[in-house]
Amino acid sequence: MDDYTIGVLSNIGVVSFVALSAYLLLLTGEISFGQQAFFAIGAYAAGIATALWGWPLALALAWGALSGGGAAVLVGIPTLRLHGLYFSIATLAFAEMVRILFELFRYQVEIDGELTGPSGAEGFRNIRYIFDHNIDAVQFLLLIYALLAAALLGFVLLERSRTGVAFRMIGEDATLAGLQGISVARHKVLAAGIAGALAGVGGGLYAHLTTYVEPRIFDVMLGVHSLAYGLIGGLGTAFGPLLGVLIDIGLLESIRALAGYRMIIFGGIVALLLIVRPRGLLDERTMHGIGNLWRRTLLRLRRPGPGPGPGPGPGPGP
Amino acid sequence: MIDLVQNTIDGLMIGSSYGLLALGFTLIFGVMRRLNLSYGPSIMIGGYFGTVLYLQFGAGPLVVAVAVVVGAALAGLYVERLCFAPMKAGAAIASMVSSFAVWMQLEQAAILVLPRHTYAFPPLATGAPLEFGPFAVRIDHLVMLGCALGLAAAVQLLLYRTRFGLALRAIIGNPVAAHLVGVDVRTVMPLAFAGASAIGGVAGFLVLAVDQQVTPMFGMWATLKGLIAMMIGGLGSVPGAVLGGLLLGVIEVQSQWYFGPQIRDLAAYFVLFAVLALRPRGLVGSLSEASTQKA
Amino acid sequence: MFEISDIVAAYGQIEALKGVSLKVESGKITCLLGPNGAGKTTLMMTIAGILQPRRGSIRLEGTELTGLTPARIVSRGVALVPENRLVFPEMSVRENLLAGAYQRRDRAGIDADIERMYARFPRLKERREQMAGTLSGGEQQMLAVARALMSRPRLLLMDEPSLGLAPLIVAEIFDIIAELNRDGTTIFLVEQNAHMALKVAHQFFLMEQGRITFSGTPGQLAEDEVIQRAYLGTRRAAG
Amino acid sequence: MRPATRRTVAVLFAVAAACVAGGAEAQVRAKADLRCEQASEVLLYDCTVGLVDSRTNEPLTGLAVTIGADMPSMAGAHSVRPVVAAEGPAKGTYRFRLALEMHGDWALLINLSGATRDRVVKVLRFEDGRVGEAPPPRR
Repeated sequence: MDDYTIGVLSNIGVVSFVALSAYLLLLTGEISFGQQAFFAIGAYAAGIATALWGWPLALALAWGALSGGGAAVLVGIPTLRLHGLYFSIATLAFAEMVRILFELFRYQVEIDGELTGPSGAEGFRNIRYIFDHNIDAVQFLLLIYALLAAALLGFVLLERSRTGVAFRMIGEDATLAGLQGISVARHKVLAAGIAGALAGVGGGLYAHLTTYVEPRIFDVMLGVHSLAYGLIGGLGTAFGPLLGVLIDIGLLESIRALAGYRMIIFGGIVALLLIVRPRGLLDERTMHGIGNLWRRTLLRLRRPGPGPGPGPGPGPGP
Repeated sequence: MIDLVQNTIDGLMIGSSYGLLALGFTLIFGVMRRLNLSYGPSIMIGGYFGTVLYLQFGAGPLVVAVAVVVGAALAGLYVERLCFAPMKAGAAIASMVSSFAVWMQLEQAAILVLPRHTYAFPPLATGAPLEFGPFAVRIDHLVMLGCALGLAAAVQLLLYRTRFGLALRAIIGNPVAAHLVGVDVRTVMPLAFAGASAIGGVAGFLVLAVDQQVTPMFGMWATLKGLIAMMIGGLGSVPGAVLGGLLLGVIEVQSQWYFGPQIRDLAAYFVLFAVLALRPRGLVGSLSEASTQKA
Repeated sequence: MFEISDIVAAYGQIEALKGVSLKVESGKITCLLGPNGAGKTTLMMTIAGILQPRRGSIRLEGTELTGLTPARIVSRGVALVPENRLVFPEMSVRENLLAGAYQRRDRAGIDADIERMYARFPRLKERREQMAGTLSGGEQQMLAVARALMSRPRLLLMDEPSLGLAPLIVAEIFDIIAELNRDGTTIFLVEQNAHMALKVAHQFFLMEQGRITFSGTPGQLAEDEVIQRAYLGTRRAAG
Repeated sequence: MRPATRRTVAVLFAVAAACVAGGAEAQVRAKADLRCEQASEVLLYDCTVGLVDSRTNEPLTGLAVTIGADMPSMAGAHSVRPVVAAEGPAKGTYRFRLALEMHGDWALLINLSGATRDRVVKVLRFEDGRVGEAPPPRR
């Protein structure tokens, strides 16, 4: 693998965290334009922890997750009773406030004879943990994907858990979910917190991957992109947003030859895709179909019968 | 005190263009019940169209103005045909994301035509500011305010005094019932969409002419300003949009004067967040129940 | 004469109408009864052009209506009073009536018709400048009927006009239906309230699971059975 | 759900901790001096970067240097495939040519490998015929 491929893959992995973060809120029925804020908070928090406080990376990433999650809970409470567009715009306003606050945020310490730390709009350079600790690009790539795998495992477990069911129920119809005895407020804040923590981890990884962050990176563009990933990849599974990121960055990279026209082509492809599949490639129905196919295959494997086709004997239950 | 008043005057002038942006936005949202993120970029395309005429053919302000408005309307129509018309019912998020994808397209198209970061845009009106005692008013600001208020009044009249306006309000109120009384929804919707984009185009022309420059970033700027003003004022009402815009303008100018440009933006978003958290429907009531539905 | 033949309509994979045929005679009140989910509202929406049928034909006085836009269907003389009324909530009563005449261009005629509606529904006159969303359920139903009449329909479709209304108001609505019919309007009515419907109807159909299962005149079938089948469907009624 | 969350968090920490088990030794820190000017064509820039050890100010020679570029306001959406720099005539200088997609602020990621591994980030504003320090964003 050359450096370039490693770089692209690392980017895909890191951005997937924000995409998953936005996806989790989509599950509970809310469209957030603001997950980039928690990505930013995680990036700054983790970057400060290693670069200024000399913390180990693992602790710094956990701190980034905690900061992102904490901030998400704090903003989740006043926005609880907002829905639809109102919620979306409130998250947008919050995220932009966070971005502007980072433009004002200065916290520099002299490290190795150089002023290091966030410096307002100029950004935060020299988050050099991976260089100081001889972590090479492939190792860091593995770290990103290990954490991503852990997050996905968490999602798979979540989808099967009572909480996951509650999230989807709230997403379908919050009032109905409330009537079923689900504490809507608690679950919404919980979802916001988990989503914030996910974005926070991603931000921490991003800061250490590029060694440099600045407030402009975390503007609305990133937020809407992360929302789009879930929609492109599909809302039926947590792998949907990942697929979305892969398609976005992967496709953009692969049609580089088209230089100036690639955004026009890519934008058109996405728009057409959404006409045909408004809930993305891996939407709920597709995932249901895949699930059925999988169960049928398992059934067939377990029962070495007379070749393909529905044989005699007990079929799959209703 | 003089500063405070002068800032308020300037804020109202600038805010009038925000009000127009919000007005176009809220019409699209009311009719479609969907968020058109490509609203600003459509206006930007209009701005680029005007700029090309200005730079290459030396077109005058009036021709440029018409070009911006027509360009914005055509770009809006393109967005409607690609992102809104073919979408199934209930695919509101898909429409929104799709309009975002088209935003990318429009931005790239603008860069392809004019690759530099900024280009000159013809000024609206030159001349010394008018002085009223200690206060001064820029002429181009005055023209902007006049155009904005005039257009908003015209839209209000259109909505409440014409057959087309009746059709629009019927669709905003209840699209199924609009079908049932015989409104040709499939014709009115794209017309309304293009018209709303054209209103945005007027706002875009005014702002660009006051700034005397255009950049591809103008698209995002216009979407954000329109969105903020619309949400502060409350979805789905003409006075609400104008009021939200004026308020946003005053907040911006005051906070910029006293605290600088970063605080200006911070203050705008803070007010937006506070209005949503405390009074989610915005300051002025809405034209329809529909506006509470999902984006 | 209004004639529906072999209409098939579907939501996605699910066929809601499985070949519906029926005839509505001019100048009469025809009623369609059936349990929830039988496809009655789907049929109404299909006639009005909101839903497109997979196949089949709908003809009014011999003119084909299928494939036309809802606006065209209104201008051909068919008006639907939809289920749950669907008034324009943030428009005044007067504006709702104006909207009902959207397809018409005769200003004077429209004004005269609005006055006629006010005469027929005095309560609407009292509240003419009030926002329709603030009216009571019964008033909204009257407004919905008046709005539909503003297009001067040859055929008035009504989907569950009694839904969610107090018994006194329901009786009033059915009086109005009978009165409209006496004035010469053909009415095709979907109703859950079989008792009331059978009182006014000249002819009725039973619809179960997307099919017409009975057609006749009131009295042809014992009211008990009609009611049972209208509410519960044949299967459960038998079991 | 609770145990599931705990399990997830535990896995997360274990993996993270395992990956961090690298030695911490002071590395050479590079300092970069970057200059760019427009080449023959629009959006094409010739750049020279001078690299020195930030502590000793010794020129850093014999490194493999690649440069990536990203627009901070559109990270990922507008980026440039990394280019390899050639060591220039002066000691510790490296020259490369950038083909950008549009004017505006670009963050150049200067990656060093070889005897020293490091990354230096420089943000510059590229305009028609002019390259300068990026002032703070206006709008």
